[in-house]
Amino acid sequence: MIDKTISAQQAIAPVTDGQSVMVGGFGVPGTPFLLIEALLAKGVSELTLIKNEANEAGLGVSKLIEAGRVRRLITSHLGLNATVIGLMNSGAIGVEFFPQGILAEKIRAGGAGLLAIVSDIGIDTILRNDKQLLRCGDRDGIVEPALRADIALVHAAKADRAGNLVYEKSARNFNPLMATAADLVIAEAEQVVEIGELAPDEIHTPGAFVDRVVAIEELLPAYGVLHHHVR
Amino acid sequence: MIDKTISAQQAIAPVTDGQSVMVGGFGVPGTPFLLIEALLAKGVSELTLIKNEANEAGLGVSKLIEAGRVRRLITSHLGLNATVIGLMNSGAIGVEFFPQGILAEKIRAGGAGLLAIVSDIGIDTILRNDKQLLRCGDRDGIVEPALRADIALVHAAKADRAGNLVYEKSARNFNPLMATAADLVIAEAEQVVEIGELAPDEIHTPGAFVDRVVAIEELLPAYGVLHHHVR
Amino acid sequence: MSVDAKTKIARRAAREIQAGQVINLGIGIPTLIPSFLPPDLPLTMHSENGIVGAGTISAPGKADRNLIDAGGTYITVVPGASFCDSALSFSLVRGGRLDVSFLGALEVSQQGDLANWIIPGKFAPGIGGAMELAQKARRLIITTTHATRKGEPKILRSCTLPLTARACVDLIITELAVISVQPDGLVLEEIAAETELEIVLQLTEAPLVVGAALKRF
Amino acid sequence: MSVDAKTKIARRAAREIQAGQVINLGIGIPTLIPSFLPPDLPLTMHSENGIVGAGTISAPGKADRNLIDAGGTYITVVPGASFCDSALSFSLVRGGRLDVSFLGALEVSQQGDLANWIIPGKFAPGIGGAMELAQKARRLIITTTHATRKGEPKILRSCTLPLTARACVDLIITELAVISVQPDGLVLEEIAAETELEIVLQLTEAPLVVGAALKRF
Repeated sequence: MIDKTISAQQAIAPVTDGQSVMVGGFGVPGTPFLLIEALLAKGVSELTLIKNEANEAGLGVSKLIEAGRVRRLITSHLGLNATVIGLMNSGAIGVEFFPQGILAEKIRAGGAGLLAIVSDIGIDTILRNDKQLLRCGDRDGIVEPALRADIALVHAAKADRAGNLVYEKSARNFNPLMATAADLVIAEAEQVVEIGELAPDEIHTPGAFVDRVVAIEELLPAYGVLHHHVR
Repeated sequence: MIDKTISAQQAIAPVTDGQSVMVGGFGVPGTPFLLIEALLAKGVSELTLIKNEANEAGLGVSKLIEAGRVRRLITSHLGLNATVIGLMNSGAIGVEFFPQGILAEKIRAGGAGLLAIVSDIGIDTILRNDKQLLRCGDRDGIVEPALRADIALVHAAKADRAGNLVYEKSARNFNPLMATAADLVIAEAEQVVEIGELAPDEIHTPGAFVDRVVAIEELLPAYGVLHHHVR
Repeated sequence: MSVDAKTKIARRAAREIQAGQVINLGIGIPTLIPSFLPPDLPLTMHSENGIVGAGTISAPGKADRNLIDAGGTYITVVPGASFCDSALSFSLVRGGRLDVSFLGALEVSQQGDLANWIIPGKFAPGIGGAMELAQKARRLIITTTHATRKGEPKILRSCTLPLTARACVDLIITELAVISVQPDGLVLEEIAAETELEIVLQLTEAPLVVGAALKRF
Repeated sequence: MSVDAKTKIARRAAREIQAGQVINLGIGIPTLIPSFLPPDLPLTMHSENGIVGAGTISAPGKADRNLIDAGGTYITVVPGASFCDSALSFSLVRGGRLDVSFLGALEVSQQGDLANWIIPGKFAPGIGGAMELAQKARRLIITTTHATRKGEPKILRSCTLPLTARACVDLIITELAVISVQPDGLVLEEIAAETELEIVLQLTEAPLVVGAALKRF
């Protein structure tokens, strides 16, 4: 039987300085904190990080950024992370913003082996500046190149040993997209089950996309409820 | 509560001559035979039909084509339907072929509100002729416009009254894509359940994409096993 | 902005929602809208992070670590809800399945242009879902205070800030007025019970046509 | 083509598959490959219609109306299988996750060009998944008779038919030979036990470099 399970440390071992790393999650849900900790511990730097946001100060990918490991961040919104906004404003990291759904589509297109997508989002805004434009019928579109990474780190609720993944609730978000869009896809899972235990119609990411599976032995506190967001 | 259930006849009532109709299915699995029969009974013509293939002679969408209701067919492969190939060769219908996954992406892009996708599939073949090309970095791409339709007919194993859909096994295929890509989306379902009965993580198509739900009271013989394909 | 103003805007905005619609609530004032909706109104609330059928803010002590809305608040879902990935979530928006989007504004122009995502050199946290929501919702309703904290108009002849989307706004709801965006400009449809027409006109830079049947709200 | 030839090709092709690979089997000869695989070889069989983990042909009387492969045959799935839509199914192919694709051929050129989808004016059933499989599989293995029914070579200096994809073929397996596509041309790696080198060369239009360690199969 195929068995892709491995320790977090071993899973992350191939990552080297200067690589691009996609990280799933939208806020806390779906952020692979265990893999991020392993990446932090490994000490690689000059990374290009691709994530919807930068988590919050002191949490998740923000720790990588605060530790100076990230040269460039490709993201959608940093509204909840004043620390990273500060690092951006000081020039400590380069940040490239995309509309959230366009970021998702760029990543998806990378996974789908497309060269680019063409959309009209932002066509009447400053986003069109410096972008490749394309006339499509009677409309102008912005050409957005597909986005792939060397490494993807994703978080699943369940995985089997073959890498089939199931996400839970709003922890799905960017994870299934990134799980298709990197040369090395590493998934952490809260529960790892035997092959055959997941229902074929309910699997969100087929195992063929996933290279390594890391079982989360015990949930770090980071995975918990952020009390300052409880209303 | 939202209740989108309706009879097949009423569901199909808005379809008019000359409209474009996407039909889910790959072979028998996922083909909405009941809705196709309702469309046939309604008698509209000059349709543009979008389907992976044309089913087989005497079955499914082939009945629409054989009855002269289809002016143009956008498809991927007709290898199992010599009748429709004959109608194509005689000029009775116009046929436009796309690589299967590119057809899927075009439909998906229509549903995603994109203008186009850019891919390198077929770039070294006659497919590049007459296509809009785009230089992406150091590669040439073919620009494929997004594809939407007036109507989408899809088949689900289960639906709830709000239009949430769950597909079964290889009957999923083009259905979830088409369910996002038409102005009026009509889903037939083998089982219609109450709102709340489908697990939120296991729904393949959110009800917000679906306008009308038709319960299949009794499966037509067409839904059954095609004995000439049993090996 | 006073709590009263926010409440007033949210209460009035709630009246724009019709049974069966798919809606998205931006951060800020729009998140207050649900408290003013009839409890049995069938609705589908979309959240950009992949929720179709968002519910209410989670009860004290009941927060689910895997269930937040796009603003980070712990929420619940309603019966019939589903979860999807970020691509499908925005397909719903860009594909034309979002009936109404409620967003805040820094500036709105008389052509219905919206600026709400960046103040160059001062405020640039990113884009998020704002452009797609503004540009692609079937109906875009802006909920905002009528003027800035300094008393400067936010409803302008032309936006001075970089746009979120051009000609996207359908209705502007402030604590003072309800203004619709028409092909030939802005129409003052309603004014607040406790204000005067002159005050509204004074705090609005864009020309306002006073609607034929000006109502109080 | 004799059953023996097909069997011979499929049996030899099966030896190209390694444990853990993701493979796709085209229609025709490739569908015969599974019978020659070690039963415990861990593999993931992809089918274009949205199956990752296809199994064997369904047992008599056990056909499931919702479970066919891309060729229309009723099949089973293996433990660990999953279903997906047609977009994700081809993301797997175009995104580089398909290790080996086996396809038939009308013509193959010495540059590894493949023609297998159209004979203008005679045979034009469409494209299906062939272009994507040919162009994007990490390794493309062609299983085909060495010559046409009329005895004309199919392995040519240049393809005469419209291409499926350019420079895509890695290995050609026929009933007579195993030929690899190298940067400087075709290399004859193996010849069938019951044939002669001269026959192979005679039935091949493209120049063949005879491999240093020519084996029999």
